[in-house]
Amino acid sequence: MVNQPWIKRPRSASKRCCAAKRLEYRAGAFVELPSIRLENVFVRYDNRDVLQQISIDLDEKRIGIIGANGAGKSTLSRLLNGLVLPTEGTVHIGELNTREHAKQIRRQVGFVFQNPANQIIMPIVSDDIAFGLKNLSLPKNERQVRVAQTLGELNISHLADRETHTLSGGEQQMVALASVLAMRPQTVVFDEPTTMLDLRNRLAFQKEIAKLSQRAIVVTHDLEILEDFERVLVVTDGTIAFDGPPADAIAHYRQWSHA
Amino acid sequence: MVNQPWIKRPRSASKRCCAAKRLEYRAGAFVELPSIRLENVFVRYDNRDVLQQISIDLDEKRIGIIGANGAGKSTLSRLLNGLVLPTEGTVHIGELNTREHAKQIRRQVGFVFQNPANQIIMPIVSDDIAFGLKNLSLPKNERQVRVAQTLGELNISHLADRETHTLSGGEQQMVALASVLAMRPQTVVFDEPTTMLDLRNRLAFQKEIAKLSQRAIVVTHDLEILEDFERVLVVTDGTIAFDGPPADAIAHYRQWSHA
Amino acid sequence: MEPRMIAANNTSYLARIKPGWKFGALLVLSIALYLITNWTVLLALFIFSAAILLSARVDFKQLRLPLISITIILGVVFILLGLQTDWLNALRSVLRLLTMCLLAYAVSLTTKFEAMLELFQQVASPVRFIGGNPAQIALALSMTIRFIPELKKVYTEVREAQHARGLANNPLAVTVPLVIRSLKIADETAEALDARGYDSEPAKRRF
Amino acid sequence: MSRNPSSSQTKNTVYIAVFAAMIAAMGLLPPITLGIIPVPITLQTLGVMLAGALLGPWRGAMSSLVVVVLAIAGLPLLSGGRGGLGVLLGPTGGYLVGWVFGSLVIGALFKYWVLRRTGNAARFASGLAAVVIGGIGVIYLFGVPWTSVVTGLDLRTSLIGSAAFLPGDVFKAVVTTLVALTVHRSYRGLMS
Ligand SMILES: Nc1ncnc2c1ncn2[C@@H]1O[C@H](COP(=O)(O)OP(=O)(O)OP(=O)(O)O)[C@@H](O)[C@H]1O
Ligand SMILES: Nc1ncnc2c1ncn2[C@@H]1O[C@H](COP(=O)(O)OP(=O)(O)OP(=O)(O)O)[C@@H](O)[C@H]1O
Ligand SMILES: O=C(O)CCCC[C@@H]1SC[C@@H]2NC(=O)N[C@@H]21
Ligand SMILES: [Mg+2]
Ligand SMILES: [Mg+2]
Repeated sequence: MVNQPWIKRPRSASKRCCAAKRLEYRAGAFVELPSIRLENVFVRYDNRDVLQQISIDLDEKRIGIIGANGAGKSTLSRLLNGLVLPTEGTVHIGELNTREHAKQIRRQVGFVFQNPANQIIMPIVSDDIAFGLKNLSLPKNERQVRVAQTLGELNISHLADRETHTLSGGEQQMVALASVLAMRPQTVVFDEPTTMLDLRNRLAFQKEIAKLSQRAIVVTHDLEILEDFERVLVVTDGTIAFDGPPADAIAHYRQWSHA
Repeated sequence: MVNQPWIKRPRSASKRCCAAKRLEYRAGAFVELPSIRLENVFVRYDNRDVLQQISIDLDEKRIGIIGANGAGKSTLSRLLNGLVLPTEGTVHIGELNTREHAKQIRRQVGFVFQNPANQIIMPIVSDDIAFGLKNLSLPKNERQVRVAQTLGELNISHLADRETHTLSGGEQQMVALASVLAMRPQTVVFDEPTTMLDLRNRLAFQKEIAKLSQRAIVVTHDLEILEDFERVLVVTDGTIAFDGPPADAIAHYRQWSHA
Repeated sequence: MEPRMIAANNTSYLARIKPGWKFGALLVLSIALYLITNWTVLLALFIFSAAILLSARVDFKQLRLPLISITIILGVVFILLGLQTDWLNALRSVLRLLTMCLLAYAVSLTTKFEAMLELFQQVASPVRFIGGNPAQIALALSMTIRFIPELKKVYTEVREAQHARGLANNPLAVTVPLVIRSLKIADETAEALDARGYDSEPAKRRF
Repeated sequence: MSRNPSSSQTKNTVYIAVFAAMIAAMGLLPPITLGIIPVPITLQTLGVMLAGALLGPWRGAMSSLVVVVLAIAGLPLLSGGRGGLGVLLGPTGGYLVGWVFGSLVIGALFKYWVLRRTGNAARFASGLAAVVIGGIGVIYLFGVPWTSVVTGLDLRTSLIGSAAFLPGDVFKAVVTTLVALTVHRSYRGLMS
């Protein structure tokens, strides 16, 4: 659905690094998404292990992350686009290393946060989405096309000229998503994206995620939206306590929570 | 921490007001709760009806409010302690009118906001809880007793001397609740109290609410926590579209959301 | 780094003197210093102030940074002033400043933060005659302390969110959401104060 | 308007506190050091300018004042974690006094001049002028002579020394103007 022939190939990176996996975009779907690989990752704050010895490959297109408050979910998700660097170990996106290729990784891995107010800059919705595109040094007319296209894909074209801060929480959340998708990342990480949404908007959001051609990695306390995911990780005390299909993962987590 | 004996005492408000129903606080339970009555209430912003002609009596001890984003739930809940005044119509708590007896009503109806961080005003937990008590012009030693008592009731005595900003989301929520309960209100209104909590904390919070001797009115998108409530209102486009037992209300809301 | 009270556990004789007296003495001495031109007297006063600081058993770890900073700035001042006027004059000036700073730190490090605030509130209490409200000042001061870590958190969150758009180093992209969120926090907190029955005197003057 | 207006005084107090906290938080980012001289080139002036431009003269000045008072009272809020009476009596103390009057002047100019202008160019030009007058002119007006009095350096040298701050302050003034005008477009009536 999302049309993106202009996806950046990890160009310059390939110079420094080895044979970066080439990505071909064909008929609306990625033939292949670079896999995300964590090797022996530790994250420590003040000598406390927040994540411990995590080794994992993420290849699926729909991955959920659940777990208790403070378990390390947000930290894990932030590792994936280099917002957090591992204290020990490495995180690779395809051939790129978050430690060395921060800039390219940022373009490949988009991030949508819980509080959309953190992300919204301009008073008018379409200006806000265009703002980030200036950074990609797209020419002005292409920017406009891209903005309109992204809003259309998310079915929020009617918001284009609205004032950002008068939007409801749910609408703001959609605008924040649009501003990230406009950059055409290959992977989008969501950290608790539905906390302020009502049931209807949650269903709509769930549908949007299902339609995304990008890989989606969703951290959430809202277990229902993970139903049709391929894989769900349960994080407990800085380790991955369970890793499998959603129904089993959710059962595991519920059991743990009632204990 | 900062000592402020110069805080203004609320002067004799009771002079202006009529025969407020006397409430006895006995062995942790109120003998009688005054009923909450909305008569023909409209709330308008910029000539737009956010709530339309609402007439309703709230007598139950556990009342839920659900509905879509922007439906008017928060506005409805804010009417109950005078944070929002009706554009037309009246809101009575017992014999008190929110328009005329704002001050007494604030004492009777406590409010816990979605984001506890914005509700905590003082740098240290016990000071924050004492803050509201100063507004009641309780003498200092009584304040201390009341603070300790409230912390004990909620099983968070160990937090008394913590700096508020170092608390986790769940702990902040408990402190916000404590600071409201310390004022011994008869009714506590919650606007989306569990959005940032994990399953375990949500269960714990649910238990706290079940134990409250006060009336609890809870606005939420988290339908599970309403299971053992007595009554649930579904707000749709500024009107009360359904009013009844939780199972039926939730079914109604789900159906509406999927439509 | 979190704001922390500097004079947390000082129990020396200086800590027992009322803050008002310490402040008053500091003020008088500071003015006196500018009237003194004899460099030997100034040197003696400098040694005296160092002795006071030492005798107050202050926590010198806290003084490291400020002292380094002031020493370097005064070094520059000394050289410039020496070249422009004469070296004796430069010495006088530097001695004066050092004395004043040492005494100021002696007061700061032996006065509890709360006591200091209370003194300020007493000093500020006449504002009520021009329509101010001392209680509001007290509340503003404590709320500021409470919100500093909160705003640091907001700043980090905004940086992170913009990082994902490649805008983490764009001043506009970081500052606008920071300000908007601060305003929202303020609105919500004002509402929460209301809900908790906080009752400010009706405003006597418009802000 | 049916929302029960939080007593405007309560609201003002909270605005003052939140912006004071913002100014303070900006000081916790590391100061730049020019060579070996640790001149406090600090982001805090950005906060001071913003407080005036967004909250208006009175509340803006109060925000700055609160920061200065807390710093003098001993909280390590100034760049490099400094605080205590020494910062006021030291060579850069005048700038701190200048903060209060700087945000006052910026606020007054925004309220009575900048926000009444129409057209983007006119707003930007007047906004920048306001921030430069208040945020640089007024602050230096206190800071420069203070340095001179306290150290005994002549005014010219003190003025030349202050030039170290100038490039940063001009940049902050531009950012403040852009941010303030953008936010005023989103949050109308902030100063009414
Ligand atoms: N920058 C930091 N400095 C110190 N400790 C941190 C930092 N970031 C996270 N932590 C700590 O790491 C632990 C894991 O935090 P994280 O935010 O990853 O949890 P989470 O699973 O996302 O929780 P929640 O469900 O509440 O969002 C927590 O104990 C947290 O306090
Ligand atoms: N102060 C205000 N000024 C103008 N419009 C307002 C104001 N407060 C609320 N509204 C509008 O009133 C409507 C109802 O808002 P309200 O916050 O009550 O919704 P809600 O049901 O709580 O939604 P949510 O689930 O998103 O919290 C919304 O359209 C909102 O934009
Ligand atoms: O931290 C202090 O001791 C006082 C800081 C004074 C800094 C002044 S304000 C104007 C000028 N611009 C800066 O960035 N720093 C100085
Ligand atoms: Mg998290
Ligand atoms: Mg709401």
